[in-house]
Amino acid sequence: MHIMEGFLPPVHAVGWAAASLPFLAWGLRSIGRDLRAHPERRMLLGVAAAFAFLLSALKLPSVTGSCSHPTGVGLGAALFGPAAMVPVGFVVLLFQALLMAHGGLTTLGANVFSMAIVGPFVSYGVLRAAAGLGLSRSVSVFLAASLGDLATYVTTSVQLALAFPAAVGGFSVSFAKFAGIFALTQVPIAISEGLLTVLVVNAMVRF
Amino acid sequence: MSALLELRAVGHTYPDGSIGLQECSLVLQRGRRYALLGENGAGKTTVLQHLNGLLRPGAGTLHYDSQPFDYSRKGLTTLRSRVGLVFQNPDRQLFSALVEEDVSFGPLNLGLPDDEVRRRVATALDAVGLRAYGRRAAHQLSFGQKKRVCIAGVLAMEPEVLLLDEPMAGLDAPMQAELTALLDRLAACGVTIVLSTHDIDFALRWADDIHIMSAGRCIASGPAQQLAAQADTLRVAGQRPPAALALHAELVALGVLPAGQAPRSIDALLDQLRALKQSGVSTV
Amino acid sequence: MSALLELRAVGHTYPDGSIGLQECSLVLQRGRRYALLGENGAGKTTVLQHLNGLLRPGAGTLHYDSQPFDYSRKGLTTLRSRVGLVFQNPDRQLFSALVEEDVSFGPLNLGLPDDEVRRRVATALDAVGLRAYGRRAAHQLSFGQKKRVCIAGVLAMEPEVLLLDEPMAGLDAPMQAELTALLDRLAACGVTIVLSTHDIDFALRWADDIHIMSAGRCIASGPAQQLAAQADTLRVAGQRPPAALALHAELVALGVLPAGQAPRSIDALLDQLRALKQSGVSTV
Amino acid sequence: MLIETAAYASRWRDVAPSAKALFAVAGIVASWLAQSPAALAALIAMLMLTALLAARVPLRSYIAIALPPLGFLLLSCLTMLFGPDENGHWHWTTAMLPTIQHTALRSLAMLAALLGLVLTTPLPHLLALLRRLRTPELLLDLMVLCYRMLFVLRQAWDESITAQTARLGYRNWRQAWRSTGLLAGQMAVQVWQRAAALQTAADARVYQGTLRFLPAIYPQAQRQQVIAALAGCVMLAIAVGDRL
Repeated sequence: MHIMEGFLPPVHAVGWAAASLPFLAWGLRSIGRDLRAHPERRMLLGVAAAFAFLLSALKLPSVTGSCSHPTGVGLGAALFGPAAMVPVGFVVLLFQALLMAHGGLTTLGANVFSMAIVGPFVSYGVLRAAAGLGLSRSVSVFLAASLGDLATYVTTSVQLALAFPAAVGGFSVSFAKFAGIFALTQVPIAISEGLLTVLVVNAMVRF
Repeated sequence: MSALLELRAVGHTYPDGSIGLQECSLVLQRGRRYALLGENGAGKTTVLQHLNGLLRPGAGTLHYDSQPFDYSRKGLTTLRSRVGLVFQNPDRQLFSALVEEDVSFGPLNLGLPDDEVRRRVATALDAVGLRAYGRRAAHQLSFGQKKRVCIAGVLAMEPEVLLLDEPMAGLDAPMQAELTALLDRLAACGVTIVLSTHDIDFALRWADDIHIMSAGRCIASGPAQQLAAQADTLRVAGQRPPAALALHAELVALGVLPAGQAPRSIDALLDQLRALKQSGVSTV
Repeated sequence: MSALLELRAVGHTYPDGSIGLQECSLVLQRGRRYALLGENGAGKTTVLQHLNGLLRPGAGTLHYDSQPFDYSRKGLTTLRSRVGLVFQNPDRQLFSALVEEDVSFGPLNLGLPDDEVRRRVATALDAVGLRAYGRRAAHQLSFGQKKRVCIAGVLAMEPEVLLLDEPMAGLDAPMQAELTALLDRLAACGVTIVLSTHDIDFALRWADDIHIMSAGRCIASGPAQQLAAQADTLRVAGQRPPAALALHAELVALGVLPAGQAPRSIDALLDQLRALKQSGVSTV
Repeated sequence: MLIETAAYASRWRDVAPSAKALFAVAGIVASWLAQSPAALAALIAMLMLTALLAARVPLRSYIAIALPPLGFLLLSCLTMLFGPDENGHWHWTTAMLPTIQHTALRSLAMLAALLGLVLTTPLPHLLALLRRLRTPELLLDLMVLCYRMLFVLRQAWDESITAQTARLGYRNWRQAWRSTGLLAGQMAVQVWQRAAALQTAADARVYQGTLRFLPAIYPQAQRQQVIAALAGCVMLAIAVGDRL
């Protein structure tokens, strides 16, 4: 779920942008180092970004009416590491704002934070933890993708609740409201995302 | 004889506003070999996708077994299982890791029992001469082999009609000969075959009937040899006359060959000339 | 005359273990038109990638301007700027959004000043007839137009040698005629052109010299008309004799045409026959 | 992608992107500064009418593109209109109405500013602008590749879906999932192959490690920037006047 253009008050928009910026810089530096050793990675990440955008614009069977969702970010984190996914996610989110009016320029910082930073890191962490626990590949991939997706939507709810605390009850009530409403669409999407990622990974390892 | 498939004044406009078909009418009879001849962009692929129910006419109707087709879920399943379509680019239609998995995709979607699927996959791979390749990775095959796997994937659904979009594109001469032999075997088994091509020499050599497409219309239909001789119609469709006919006409005019049925290919013409040489009736 | 580019007993094995070239030797002279003829998988693309320095011989050497090529960074830049390569599939070589941006990629990599780059982009787009399309996005073009953008991208580097991998694949007759005309114009300007093809009729019609590839070797080289007449060599490479030559031979044997230089295409043969008819020297 | 099509068809397509961006940024800043509903409404009107009347963006595409964000806006505002009172009973409440009204109008104004820019400027032109604004090279390269491959991959995706449909791959829910998974897996593998092919093609053209492209020239840029700046000043004046 992307926060639309102009929805966040200026202080929040600027604040989230400032919070995302160091991660973006770190991601770029990390890729830059990697590129010196593997120059061909530049093309790879560019094509991967296009693929992630394509998947995010996809309407999955059974989830009709849902707009964009971060499909592929969890998968990308597993393949390229979470650091590389910050710039890739940034490009995907910028393109979603410019090509589909999903999200926006002023809310790009907030959306990058939830979708290109929290999401991939949670996915990556879950994957590592699952490997430590010795879970099967399908189970760990499913958990990584769907929990990464859920973490993204929880972060978005936090961002909205911080910007618009309820008149009575403040942040916690507002968070409960946003999280509750968006759960209607985001929980099925998280499950679909998990299932699809399992199918994709299973298909990929066979090639 | 009643038509198996028929387009009646079909029009189709793509979502981007470009016109795919305009008042396009054509008839396919059971058991014949058809070539859809036309330049790139003439609407050949659009016709094939209508015949298989992938596209729906914006105007006009598709008739199937002499009934207007109803585009219900069930109707589409029946149509697509009986009218198989092989696309031009193998890389866009092979999605499974192993050859036999890919071939089993269609039959599995038909909901057939496993034994039957296994039997059909084996038969289809036999038909295209790739029985030994079932456990190979699809992406390691050569271009020609991939093309044959795509055909096997459709044959495994045991269609009555086989539609092929530019089947010869990208194949070298030996691979083309192989594929032609395969199509001949299928036609001999009674499968109705429709292929699209922009090569008039091939269309004349191979097809019983030709439908000529130009700018989204079917501008002429008829027996291959009859149509291929109509230079004016061909010119409208951007086609030159077939080499075999042009040469035959010149040789008849020169008195080298007797007037009569023109050969359907350069090879047939060569055979005529060789026969002439051996019969000793030299013109010298 | 000294060779511009030469492969001497080049062998190349791909990382996956498949053999690309084996003891492959061939010579390219300045200003000629070459066809690399062979079946799919015969090694044509591998040869082209060696001539441009994209692949490095595992055995043997590449000679450039009669010197063994040194594969230094500087050497590679010079070689690739003077020997341009156009790949078969446009979607795998166009990476920028706008046509003119893509065409400017090569000249900018050469470190030329902006004005010079702008001039070259305009000239290259003119040459391929796409001047008006500079500000279009690549995905808005047709397949044939994308192909021409790829050629413009290489022409903008003003190479002496233009290598084209299967340039005619996927083009219909009018687009092939257009592309042939473009290649003729370039050849007339002194550009050495090497193209790969599996179509012997096209090779005979278009090329000055043919190199025949089979199983990673160059099994024969020579003037097109001479080579195309060697049925045995052709058979080894999986090629049938060109239709024009086969027909000419039969007609000479029948005494219809005088012995002598064979025509290079069916069209040329038709012209000979028509001239014969008009000269009144009918054989009847 | 409706925005993409509209941008290429726009009559302002070849106006300097810097001028259009200047106008949009002024609109965004003004919307942030403005306080009263009247000022925000004036900004919305100005931004929308510029796109619809001056740049002649078709109303139908404008609405179609604005609908998904408007859905988000509606849902979020309804969420804020619902809440507990002091006794912990949940019901509709007008406590946040002023915030909601302001937020909704501000969002609409900024959305109008964004749409005005993207519906008249093809993305490649914006990328060229970002290049001039010294965006890190690596990010630009990713954007350029992403844009081009987006269309290549989408075409491949659509063709594959059609091929799967022809073999009954989307007959029911179960098969649709299986087909989508197979296709996404196959396409994911293609990401590596396509990247390798692009690398080879770039190397053939003396690739030096970064994707360099010639900047476009906009002969009228200066005049257009002045006009955009003036129009931007009007919007800023409305906003600042509103605060005073």
